[in-house]
Amino acid sequence: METEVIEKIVSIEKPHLEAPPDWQPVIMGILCNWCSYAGSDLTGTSRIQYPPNIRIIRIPCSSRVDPWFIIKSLQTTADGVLVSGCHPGDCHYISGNYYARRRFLVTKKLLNFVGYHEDRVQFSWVSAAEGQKFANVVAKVTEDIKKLGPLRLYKKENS
Amino acid sequence: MTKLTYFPGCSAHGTSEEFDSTLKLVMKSLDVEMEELPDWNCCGATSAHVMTENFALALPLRNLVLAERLPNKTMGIACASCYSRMKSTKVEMDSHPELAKKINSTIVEEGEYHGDVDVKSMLQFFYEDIGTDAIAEKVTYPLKGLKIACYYGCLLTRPKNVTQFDSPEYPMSMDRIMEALGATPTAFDFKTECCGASFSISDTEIVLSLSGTILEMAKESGAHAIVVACPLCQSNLDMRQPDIEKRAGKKYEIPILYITQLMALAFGYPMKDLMPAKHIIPIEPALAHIGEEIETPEEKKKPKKAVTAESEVE
Amino acid sequence: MARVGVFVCFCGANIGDFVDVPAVVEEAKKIKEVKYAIDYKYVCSDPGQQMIRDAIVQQRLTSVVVAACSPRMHEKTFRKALSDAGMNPYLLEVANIREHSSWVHQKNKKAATGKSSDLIRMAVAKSIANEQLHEISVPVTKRALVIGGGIAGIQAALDIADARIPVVLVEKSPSIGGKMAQLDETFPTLDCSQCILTPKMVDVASHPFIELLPYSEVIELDGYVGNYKAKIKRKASYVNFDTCTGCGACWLKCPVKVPNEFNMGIDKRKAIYSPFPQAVPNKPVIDAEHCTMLIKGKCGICAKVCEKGSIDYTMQDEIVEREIGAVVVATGYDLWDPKPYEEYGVGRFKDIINSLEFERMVSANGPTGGVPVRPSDGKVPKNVVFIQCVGSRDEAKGIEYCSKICCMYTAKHTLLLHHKVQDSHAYVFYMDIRAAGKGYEEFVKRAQVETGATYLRGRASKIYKKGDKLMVQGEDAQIGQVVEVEADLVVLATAIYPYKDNPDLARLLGISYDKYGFLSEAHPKLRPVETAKAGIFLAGCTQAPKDIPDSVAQASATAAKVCGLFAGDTMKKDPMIAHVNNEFCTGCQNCVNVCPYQAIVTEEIPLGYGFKELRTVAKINEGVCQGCGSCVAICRSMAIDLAGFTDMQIINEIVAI
Amino acid sequence: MIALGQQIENKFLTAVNRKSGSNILECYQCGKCVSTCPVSDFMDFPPREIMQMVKLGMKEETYMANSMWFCLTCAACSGRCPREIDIPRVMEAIRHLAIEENVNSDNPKVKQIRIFHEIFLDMIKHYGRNYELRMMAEFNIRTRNLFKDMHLAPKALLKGKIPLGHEKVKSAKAIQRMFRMAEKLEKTK
Repeated sequence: METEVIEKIVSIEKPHLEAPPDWQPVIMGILCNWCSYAGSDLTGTSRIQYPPNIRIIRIPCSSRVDPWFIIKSLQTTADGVLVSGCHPGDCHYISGNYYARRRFLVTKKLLNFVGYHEDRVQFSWVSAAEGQKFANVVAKVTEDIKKLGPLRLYKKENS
Repeated sequence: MTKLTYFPGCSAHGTSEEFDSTLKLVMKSLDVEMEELPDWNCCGATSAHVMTENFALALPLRNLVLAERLPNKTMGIACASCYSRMKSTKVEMDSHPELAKKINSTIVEEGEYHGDVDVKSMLQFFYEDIGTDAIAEKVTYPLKGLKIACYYGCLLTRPKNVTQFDSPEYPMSMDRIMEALGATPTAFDFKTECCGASFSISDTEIVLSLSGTILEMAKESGAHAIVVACPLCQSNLDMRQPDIEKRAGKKYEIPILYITQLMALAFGYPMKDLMPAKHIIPIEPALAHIGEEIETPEEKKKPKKAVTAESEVE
Repeated sequence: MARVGVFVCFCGANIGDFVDVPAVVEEAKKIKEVKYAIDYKYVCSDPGQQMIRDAIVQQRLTSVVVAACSPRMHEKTFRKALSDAGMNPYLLEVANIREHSSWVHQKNKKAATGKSSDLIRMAVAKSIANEQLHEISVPVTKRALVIGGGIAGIQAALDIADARIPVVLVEKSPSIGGKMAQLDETFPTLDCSQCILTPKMVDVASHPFIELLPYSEVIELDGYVGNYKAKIKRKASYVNFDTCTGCGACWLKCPVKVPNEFNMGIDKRKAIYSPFPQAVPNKPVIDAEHCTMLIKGKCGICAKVCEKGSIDYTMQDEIVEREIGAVVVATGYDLWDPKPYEEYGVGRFKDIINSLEFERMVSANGPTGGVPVRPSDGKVPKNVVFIQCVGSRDEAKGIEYCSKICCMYTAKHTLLLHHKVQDSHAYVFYMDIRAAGKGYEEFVKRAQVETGATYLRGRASKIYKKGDKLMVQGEDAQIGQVVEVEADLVVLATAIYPYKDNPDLARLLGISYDKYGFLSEAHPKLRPVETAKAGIFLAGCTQAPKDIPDSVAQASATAAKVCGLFAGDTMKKDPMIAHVNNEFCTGCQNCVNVCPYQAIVTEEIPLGYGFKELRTVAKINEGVCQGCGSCVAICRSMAIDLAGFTDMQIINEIVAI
Repeated sequence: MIALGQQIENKFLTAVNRKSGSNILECYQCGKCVSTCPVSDFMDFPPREIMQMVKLGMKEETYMANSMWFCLTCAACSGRCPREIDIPRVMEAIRHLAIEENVNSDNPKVKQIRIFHEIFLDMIKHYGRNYELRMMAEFNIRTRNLFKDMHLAPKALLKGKIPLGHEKVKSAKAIQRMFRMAEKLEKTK
């Protein structure tokens, strides 16, 4: 069992070590409308610069994130996923981000189990006022994913 | 038969012999078997924690570890200062396991600390483990007519998170025990003020001032005597009372009794067992009030004619 | 086949300088579904919008993507452009290439251009799955329920009723008036509380649009915004209010005496009583806990003396139902019980009273005829110590927050004391004087100068008894010395604490409350009057400590909210809410548990296929659903989807790059 | 005058906070501790002022104060502190920091108190238990006040309040070893 898992980790994560020199990762950013999306807008209006690897999807609340979205992203287009919601206690929908946090932890365990590195998917709290924090989070996630290299296995070979 | 590990403390073998001996009598009457902690050491009060950090914790810890060797689950401590050092060390150790390990390393030979012996002051033991009903049952000579100011001092009920016993501001456990003995506790607002014990030797001026206020207010409350459960309080209030009187320019002449002395008296032991000679302020005049009639406050006389507790019908 | 139109905005130089807009347009044209792509300097301008409208008609577009600023900025503008051109406005998608691309990658034009193209691809992919959505209209019952008949409830009820909207005002005690009725004079103008309050109370009783239900409690609330149904328990008063004239013969003759709640227990009332002379309605009720007739079946004096025969010992509690559209909660506050302050001897010393007891004593209609007296011996006190912040700002023994009004009413109390007992002196232990409010600082100054009250900066630490005096110890930090005041009477400015039944009421209404029991507003700054549940509003101290002007202001604000809600016959609502597909729903009810708004209920539907049996499925109340999507993600059988953010739309976005 | 604004970081505050386990920044200067403290009249800076001095980073002045030496550890203040600051432990922390940094106050009272504690500590180190008469005597010798409390001695001795005998823990060696180990621990951390 143990060795099986390790083998899987090797089989999913290993190939990216030989990434092409001009490779840039794609990160799927799934942001809640009320806090994190507004925060990312503030990053823009404040002209704070961050790496251009993130592609942002707007959803009403982090509790809307179905694990399917994360898995589908890793399976198709993305090398990493960032989910971001309101700070605990600040949820626009009262308690949605708590559900999101719990669901996310389970999803992450599952992904680790099948061999994804734990930095592939990350979670953060960014409020509508934290423009700088959003830039920092994106920079960190991009850095992490760059270290891990591209995610090829299980992807359709069209690019 | 209840079993109890007994930690006497340095003064039990010195200034507070009457506490020690009456305690043993009372325990006998209450059917409690006391076993003195073998080879106990000083708890460090009041100097160890002033000057050192680890040593101040190691001293009580050694006693706690030694106590775990005995089969008894509770250790009763006579002196309030010892109790405070011991209990706060126990709380500190139980809430910080890494610190406990660290301090434990200084007393490897004595063994490992597990934290399964409870630490109680004698007052707490009487009130919680014996109970006022059981105490009242043993009374053969009720102390009716004796008005008592119960003085707890600072360390028996404070700090609250350490002692976890009674109120830190206006405790009533000793008052309840006194009622069980037939005595009348007075409304004494200074029952938890500090007597300044830790400066007993190094700064007597402070002691005289603090203990003076306590005597003044006890007298004000109409008490014949003050009852205490700590040797340091007793020696401060008793031995220094002449000095306090000189400083204040008035006479108090209020004897300071240990709770166990009054219990022993009420349980039928003769006066000489109380070792009256040990007291600087003579205790006999106060105890002569026993048997006097105390007028009941007026509210209690009123007959109840109300429909429920709080309403009344004309 | 989808026909998508893409409109890329330069936003002047904002996008144009950092993104190669023409290249982005060329990229967009390569997408299969894109039938039309064009750039423009300012798409949000009138000509820009005209361009969209023209393209929709000429190109027969099925959806529109605008690549410009954040959708939080101009989504509404572009949606309107779509509907002006006869297209469903929800077929619009916005690609945020300004905040998310040009502004944040200003040093890397190539990457910004590539990213912008990706964002357009995602938006196009999503828009293909967009569906036509229509604003939801919910019918509205134009009647408001106000819970609590204190000054906040009274004000809310009057303001709503003045807009010719019917109001049901529910008050748990026999009379409206609340805490304000117990006050003597009010800061900062010292006008008599009763004089300004009782006219309003009378207005409530006589208002044609207000139904006053005294001695009643709300026990159930069903439904959703605009369509609530409330069950109200009318407690048995044993007095027929319709025939009672309030003559008072009954309570004069009643032999049972009970501590008078209105006077803080300082004197006694009878078992049949009206709480105070100016009560509205001025009809007595029988206190069933103390009436000997109701307990033992003996007495019956009140029935004998009542000329109208209004007394009915057989009366039962009655449940009435009212259909309402909105609720205003104004349950007010209780005084915090200072019992934990053992160092003050609370409970041991009779001559320590709280500020409301003092207020009753100095009231002209109070139990002591307007003169403060010592409860222990009835003497008029000379030295009175006022201790502020008892419970307030004390996380160890009380509560963390500042009760807001104590500094002011203590200053007022020193003035009242000065007026009632000329040769008295007030000592005030305070920490800070918080006198923020119109005329407040001036009032404190007036009190200090006029009365000569001694203000001592520090928390009192101990009170003990010496003879028949109370000795109050504290530090005056201004001189750095410990002071001891010999007091005849000590008045504790005890904290404001939320009304004790607030948590129960909150559960019943389905709204949230904080750790103390204050009901929670929807947003601490921008929605201080609303709760998270649509159609339920808060007024007065039920939300946080407030003085009278603030309570009245918030009450009027709730009235404005209620009137706004009731402005049309129906309410318009965003259509982006969840829907259940009954085909797939297994009835597991996970969604019921996660919904923060209790918007999901279950219903029984026929099993189908000719079977007679029923099966349970989830049903979403579209009036209540706010569209968060919690239920969508929790649904295992994928029976629920969220309009505007469907699984299909989001997956399309993910795979589009 | 106290010159402020020269240092951004208040290392003294950090040290006191860490050692005491309380956060002094929470103190809002209500003064309840001062009027509660039975010995605040004897202190040159009562607890409330000590808190502010720590907040202002006045290390030297705080070390030279007698307040933490006069603290009786009676815990009356901490039981009433609205911000739940463990004031006796703050005092203890300052005292230990002053001892660690070898700052000696020249206040005669403080000197006396320190001598008392040193004698007491020596006694425990050597015998494992405390012996009151000897301690009194030694204190009087070291403070050059031979006749202090001497009027009490005959009465107390006569009444058998103070025994002339002397007790010792059987394993006094264990205590001495414990002290050495504890001292070592103090230095290593």
